[in-house]
Amino acid sequence: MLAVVWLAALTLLAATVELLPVPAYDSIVGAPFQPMLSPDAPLGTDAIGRSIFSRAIYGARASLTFGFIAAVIALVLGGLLGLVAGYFRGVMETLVDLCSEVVQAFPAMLFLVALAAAIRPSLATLTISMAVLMVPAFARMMKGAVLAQTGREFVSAARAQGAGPLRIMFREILPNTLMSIASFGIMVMATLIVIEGSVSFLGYGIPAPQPSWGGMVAESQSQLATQPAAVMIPIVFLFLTVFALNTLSDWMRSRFDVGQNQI
Amino acid sequence: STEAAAQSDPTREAAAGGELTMLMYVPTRSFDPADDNTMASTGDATRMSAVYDLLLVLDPVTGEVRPQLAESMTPNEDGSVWTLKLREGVSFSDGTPLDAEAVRFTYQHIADKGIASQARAIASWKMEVVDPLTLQITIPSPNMHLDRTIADALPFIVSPTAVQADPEGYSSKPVGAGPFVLSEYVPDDYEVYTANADYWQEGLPKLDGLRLELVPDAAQRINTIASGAANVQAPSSDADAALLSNAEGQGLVHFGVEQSGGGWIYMNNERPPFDDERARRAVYLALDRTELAQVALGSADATAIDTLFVADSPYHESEVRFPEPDAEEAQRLFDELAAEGRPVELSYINIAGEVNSRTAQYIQAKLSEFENVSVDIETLDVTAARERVFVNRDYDMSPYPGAYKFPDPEPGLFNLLSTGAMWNTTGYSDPEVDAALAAARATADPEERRAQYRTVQERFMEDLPGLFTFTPTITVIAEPKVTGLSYNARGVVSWPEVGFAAD
Amino acid sequence: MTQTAVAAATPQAPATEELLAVDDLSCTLTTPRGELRIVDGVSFVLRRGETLGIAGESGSGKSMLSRSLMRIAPRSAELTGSVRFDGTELLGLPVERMSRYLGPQMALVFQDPMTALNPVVPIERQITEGPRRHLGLSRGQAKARALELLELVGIPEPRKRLRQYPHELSGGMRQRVMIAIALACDPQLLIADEATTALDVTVQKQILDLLQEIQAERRMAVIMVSHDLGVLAGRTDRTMVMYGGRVMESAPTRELFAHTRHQYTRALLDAIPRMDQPRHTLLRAIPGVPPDPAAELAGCRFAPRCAAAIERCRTAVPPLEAATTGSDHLYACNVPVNRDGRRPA
Amino acid sequence: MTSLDVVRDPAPTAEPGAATEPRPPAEPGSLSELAGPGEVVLEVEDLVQRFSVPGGVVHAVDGVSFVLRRGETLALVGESGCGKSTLARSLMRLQRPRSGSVRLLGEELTAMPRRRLRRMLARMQMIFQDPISSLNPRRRTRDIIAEGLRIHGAERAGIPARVREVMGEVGLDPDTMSERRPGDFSGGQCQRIAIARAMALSPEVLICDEPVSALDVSVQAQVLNLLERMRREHGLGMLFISHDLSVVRNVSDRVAVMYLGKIVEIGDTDDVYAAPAHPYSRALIASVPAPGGAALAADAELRGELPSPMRPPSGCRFRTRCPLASDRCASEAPAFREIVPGRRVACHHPLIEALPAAQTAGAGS
Amino acid sequence: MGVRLLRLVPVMVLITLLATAAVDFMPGSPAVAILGNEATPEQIAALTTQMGLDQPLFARYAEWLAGAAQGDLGRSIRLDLPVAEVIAQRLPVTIELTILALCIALLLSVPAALVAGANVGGWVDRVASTISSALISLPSFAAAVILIYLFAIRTKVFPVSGWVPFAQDPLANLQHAFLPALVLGLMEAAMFYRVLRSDVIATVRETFVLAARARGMSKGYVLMRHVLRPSLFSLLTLTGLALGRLLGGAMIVEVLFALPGLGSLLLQSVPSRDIPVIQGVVLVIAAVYVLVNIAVDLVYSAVDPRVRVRSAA
Ligand SMILES: Nc1ncnc2c1ncn2[C@@H]1O[C@H](COP(=O)(O)OP(=O)(O)OP(=O)(O)O)[C@@H](O)[C@H]1O
Ligand SMILES: Nc1ncnc2c1ncn2[C@@H]1O[C@H](COP(=O)(O)OP(=O)(O)OP(=O)(O)O)[C@@H](O)[C@H]1O
Ligand SMILES: [Mg+2]
Ligand SMILES: [Mg+2]
Repeated sequence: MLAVVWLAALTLLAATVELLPVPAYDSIVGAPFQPMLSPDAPLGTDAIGRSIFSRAIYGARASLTFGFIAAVIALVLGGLLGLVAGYFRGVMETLVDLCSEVVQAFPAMLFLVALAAAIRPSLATLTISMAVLMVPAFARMMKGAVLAQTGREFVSAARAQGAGPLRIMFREILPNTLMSIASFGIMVMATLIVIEGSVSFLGYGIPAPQPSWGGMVAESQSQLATQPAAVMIPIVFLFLTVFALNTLSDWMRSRFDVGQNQI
Repeated sequence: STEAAAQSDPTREAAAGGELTMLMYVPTRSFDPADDNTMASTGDATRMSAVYDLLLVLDPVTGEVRPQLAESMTPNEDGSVWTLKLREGVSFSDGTPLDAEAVRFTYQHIADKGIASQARAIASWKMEVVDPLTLQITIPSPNMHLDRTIADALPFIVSPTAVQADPEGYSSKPVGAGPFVLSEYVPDDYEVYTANADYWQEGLPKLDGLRLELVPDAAQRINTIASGAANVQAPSSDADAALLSNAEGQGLVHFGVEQSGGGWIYMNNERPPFDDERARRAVYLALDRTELAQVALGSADATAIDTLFVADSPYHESEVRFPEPDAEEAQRLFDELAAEGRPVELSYINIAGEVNSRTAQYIQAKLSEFENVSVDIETLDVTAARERVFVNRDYDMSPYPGAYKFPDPEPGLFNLLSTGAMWNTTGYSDPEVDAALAAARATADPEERRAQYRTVQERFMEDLPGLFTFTPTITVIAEPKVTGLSYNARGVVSWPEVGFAAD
Repeated sequence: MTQTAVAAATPQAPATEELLAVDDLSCTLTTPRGELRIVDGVSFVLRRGETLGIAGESGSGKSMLSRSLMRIAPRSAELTGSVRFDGTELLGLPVERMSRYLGPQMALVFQDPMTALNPVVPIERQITEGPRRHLGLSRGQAKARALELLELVGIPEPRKRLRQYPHELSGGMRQRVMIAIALACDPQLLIADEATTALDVTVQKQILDLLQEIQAERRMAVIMVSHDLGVLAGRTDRTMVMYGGRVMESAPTRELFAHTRHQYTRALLDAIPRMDQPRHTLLRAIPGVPPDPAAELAGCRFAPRCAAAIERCRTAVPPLEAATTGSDHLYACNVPVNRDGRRPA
Repeated sequence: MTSLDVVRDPAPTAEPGAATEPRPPAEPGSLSELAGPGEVVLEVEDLVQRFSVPGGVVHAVDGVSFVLRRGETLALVGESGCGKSTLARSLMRLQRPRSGSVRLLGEELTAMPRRRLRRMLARMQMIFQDPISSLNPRRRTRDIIAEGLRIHGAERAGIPARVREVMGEVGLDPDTMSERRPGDFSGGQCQRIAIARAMALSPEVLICDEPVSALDVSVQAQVLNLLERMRREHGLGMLFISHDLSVVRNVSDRVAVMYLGKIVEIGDTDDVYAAPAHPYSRALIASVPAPGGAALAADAELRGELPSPMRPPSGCRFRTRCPLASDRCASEAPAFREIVPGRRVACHHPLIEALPAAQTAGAGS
Repeated sequence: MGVRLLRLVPVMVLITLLATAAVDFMPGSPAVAILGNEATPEQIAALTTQMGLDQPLFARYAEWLAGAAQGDLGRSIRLDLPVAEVIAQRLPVTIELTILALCIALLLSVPAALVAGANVGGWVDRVASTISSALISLPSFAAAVILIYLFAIRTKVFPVSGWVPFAQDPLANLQHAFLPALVLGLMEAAMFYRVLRSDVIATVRETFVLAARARGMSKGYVLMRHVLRPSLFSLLTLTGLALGRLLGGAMIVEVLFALPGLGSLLLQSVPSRDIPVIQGVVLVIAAVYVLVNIAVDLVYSAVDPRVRVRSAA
């Protein structure tokens, strides 16, 4: 599985980058726009003379932690909300629907731009705000999955056994929705990384000098005609990562579906 | 660029006719000069120049004032009363005459609105219409160089009739005496202008029409011109070398005029760490400003500003220079400050944008090579940054958007350095500098002025209140066939002569 | 595609009457689990006007057999053997020519009318598309024919129904529509694959009666597939019992029930509760579960569940043959049920 | 509770006493059970269940009353959509009934607080039609079976032993099957797990909603035998829902025929099959296809289709399809009355009055 | 349907309130934005009072809401024009872009998905699926950068930026709209393709498709007449979502291509704290979103007769 290899390698690099003999992301290692394979900068240098490789790896760290943590927070919160809303219906369901409608109809970019100005953007604030933004999506998705599961006979069977709502939600319904919500989570993680890239590209994301793939593209975008590498390398990193995550999510879903069919 | 420039001469005379499309950076805010507080050539000023023409023109290199709509502007002997004489027979496109009353009305209008940078100053003037073509202006503190302020910041005159007819809507329906008349305006998109048939200069403007289009992204502007969909981009002062070479690569030409002044980064002299001269000096010594210029402009040929005035300027002092980089000394100063319990920990308020962002990151990266110094970059949008830096003065370093230019030290250098002056956001205050600036303002004698400004330059190099980076250049990127381009010190195009080469 | 001589395997078929001759038909599916032989060496002959019942448990390959006959099995299916329809070998026909047989020559009625009717297409088009393609009818002619057909299958207010969608009809009506669609091009052979399984007993009876009526009227040949032996009992000329893709026993229906020979058929009959038994009678269940088509079995497919199985059953496949020459009661069993072992009907 | 040898020597596939043994004779014991009116374990009175759907109200169950005695199997037959499942679900309070009463072992369930109800449900268990979907695909067999015990607070240490015991009882091998998940099993095995799950709680009432209709005929017999054994060994009262009249004939002591939300006839199975009193019962029984099935009286044939439960016909609900319908049927809903001892019918023109009570001939032969 | 229309109200109120609050929390008031660098605190205070910005957020919002309810969206601070006029000027661009993008997306995805779904594992399926996975993983800014590089810088086939109104020069208009619409369309096409393909795969397995084949219908006929329509539901939902999203302005693409649409209007209004315009745009976006979703429900019933009955009943 190439996707897993790429993700694992990237995660490993990102996690251990301080121990590796690569320059810091904000130190100048040479003249601007050094070509590939120069000493200290295997992928060349950017407009300021920093190593693109270092920055791409540190950017991976930012993107991966951001995407992962935001997705997990949103998954847990949204999952629980959706579980409750899907099982009890009523007011909770209306509320979840309303929230998700509001969030979906609200221009996310406006929210992020305003947020970037209102509170000082940092990886943490960005993570939390994106997580909050994604909660309704998970809630809605979970609600759908729960509704589908609640209609299945084994839930009735559990109730007929005298199981209470908590037991049914967590023992019967939740395990059956985990795979689909997890694969959705991975897809959302990919989406989040794209959003982070876009926000950073517009200049409202992860604050400089911390590298972010979107920010790296923006910093060199005007040199696209003369220095395509500086623009394309972060795009390639971003693309491969998102591609790998999407592939992983697809794979999980297809596994899940097959499991479903075999039953 | 030399080759391309050689093939086309931007000042060569244009043939009559044709329609020119210029790409703009900044969306149109208003066509009312009373609403413009920046006079930026990249924004409304260039548009207004087409509609209103200019009263006086300030030469970008020599700092000389040339008459345009006005015939002359002269002071009395101490510079407390100025007389503005207007040309005969100039009228607005609505047919009403551009006379002394119109000028008075315009300045009063600006003062009343209270938005333009000179609004407060005008409020203290006494204006008197002596005869239909003569306006007398009495100013509270003598200034031998008010004509430069007028040429620089108050060159546009509105039609009083039009303003009074529709005060609400005037900002989008301007009436002036310029070479062009606004015929279509789509906010945030484009404007179309047609030649003013009654323009006061015979045979001008050259062009039949003008179209100004908004394209905020720099690379896109060049690509658009290269693709033939536009002819020229608005003059700007932060020419990014990568952009220029990109333009060259696509067969475009660019013209530049170097000016005194430079890319300018405020340092907050009113609070630690930069209330200490040593901290400011240490930053100067730590940075390699040439490298900074190269990174910011994205060009290996870029150079840093090394004197306040360019060599062509009468105030150029070749030996009064910015300090050379000296890492050891910088480190020593940082250590010294840290030892005194005043470590250099600075918050850098950055304004979103590519050049700004590179500059900030270069400074951060460079200073991070030193001990006892740290930089924390916070990027904000223009308005938020403005509130932080200009209103609240809650910053340590922050870039001036664009370059700070003074073709003549009046009024630019005065506004920048004298205590409490309009643009003195650094909070710099030095009695000696204040005195020298005031003395220079009060005299018209070139030698006297030169002496006073030498003192100012010497004090500046001692105190280093802010960080000057690269030399500003008014740059135009255009198709080779565009010609007749000239601009004032602000980089505002003088539209009448602009046109296409005859062939 | 291997082709066995047709004539040899079908001694009991008078050539003139013969409509469909199937010889050694096998259907093999390639799946991730391996090659599955879903239909394994099925041979039979069907005459005009005759009704053949095919019985067997779920998964015994009944549906795949019907689909193989019409060559609408999944793409991964490989068919071998021979299917001769009215003298023409179908298995080698080009797709386009084969599709000309579907409708005017042979038609299929599906088990679940809800899923076999397109929910978003009005009844009218589903009935008329066949005649328009195969019989070249105009729009108006086809509509008239559709009305006729709906009346034939006993749907009240046919004009109104034509505009309706399947979900607007009840289960029984949907199945009638299915039959109307199948009859639309006057097929010579109608295959009813569990045509009544999804229906209530009362409706099932109506539909079966309807089918019988139409068949008699048109002298159609019918293959009636069902897992319910009861359904086949009164209504077929001949019954074939399938298990694990193979034919276990094949005999004239009366004979099959009266003189069951195969152990599997016997067990199946015994496992079904009967109306004439006292209540709470324990049934003779067949132990174990139906075979997995992926499992390789050397001998008789039923051997693992068969109480009477002997060693030979597990090693060699018993051939499908008659006990006495000339008899048309064929069975593939080493230890056939004794004639006196049968229960009173 | 169960014989130890079953636990020690489980026979997961071979049904003892089924295929290997000769068919046992009809059991006289069951008759005696029926004869002496046993203890009433479930008593349903005038139960009503309605659903509001866009466009109207579905009268799914409309005033159903019956009693179920210990050790007795009551079968419920009727066409698809007549409300059988809804009735079952209402009894379990999976859907709270609109009105009426359900008394389980003398306790009223309809108004019972949820907590108590849940405890009460241990005594009444249910088996669903689709064996596979009624088991959680993500849980192991032993967890599924133990779930009820855990819910009802059985002593933790005792649970595994009890699970093994029940698994043995239903013919599942505890050693090889405990750890596997429902996906690994066939439909018949899944239904055994479902039965084990229900039996683990030692209920007194078992409701089976079409427990065998999704199974193959060969496997169906295994499950029917198992249920029969459970009933006999544990003295269960069983409500057996089915549309297969042959199966009903085999398993039930009494049968209730349901039509469009109402029970139209209830009585001893043998009697009803031999001489149905309601025209609908007769039509149903006459439609059964079987080798040597019923010879059908022409007037038993039904006309038309089941009316919509949203707009049930006035008067007698069956009148639109009834060969005997009269004007009275349209205006007056027939009372559900006892016409002979042990037999109640809701019909203005019951067939049984026209027939001599002595007629016994089995339909058909 | 009525219920859904009622939902419109709280959704729109919540969204506009949220937008107002978000911009309000940003440092730097409209007064600062208007007055520029050299403004004195007194000037700012005076302008703030003059514009009524010293009132509490809720009071200001309530006032705006009251106006909006009567159709008065206020006046732009930045452009000094009525908000309705500003939006009306931008809307055609966004609408055209949306329509073009959706057309591109549907034209690319529907045939590909139909063929791929009917022949899983075939070459069309393999090629189209690979492309769609790649496109889905490509952020729109990256796609735009790459397309600009290829089509505008390298080959100069299309103009890079700007906009020519359709009425003015239809050909130039299409040229300007094409690249941005392509970027948007490709993104949506990838999503559409995936969803439609999997639905087609599911439909092809349906018995009624087999039944149609059993009637001797040709493969193409079966695909077009029996497979396509029942497979359209998820695609419809997605198209509705995309329509709502695109009509709300595709910000990045509009900014990158300098298109005067709603998205770039919104982004341009933020630095100048042009709250009335932001409120107006967000209101339009929310209304469009909710209305489009209602419209999708209506289209559902056109495609699926079963829905028709359910909602009519
Ligand atoms: N597309 C397929 N891929 C793999 N296996 C298949 C496929 N279709 C059918 N089978 C397998 O082929 C066997 C025979 O299926 P078939 O549908 O012919 O049985 P049947 O006798 O009609 O059963 P039923 O009574 O359930 O309709 C089954 O084991 C089934 O799992
Ligand atoms: N939750 C519900 N909401 C609305 N209507 C329902 C609901 N449950 C059942 N119904 C309706 O109530 C009627 C009775 O349904 P029920 O499932 O009880 O029938 P059944 O006799 O069990 O049928 P089958 O033999 O098909 O299982 C049907 O018309 C059904 O559509
Ligand atoms: Mg079948
Ligand atoms: Mg049911």
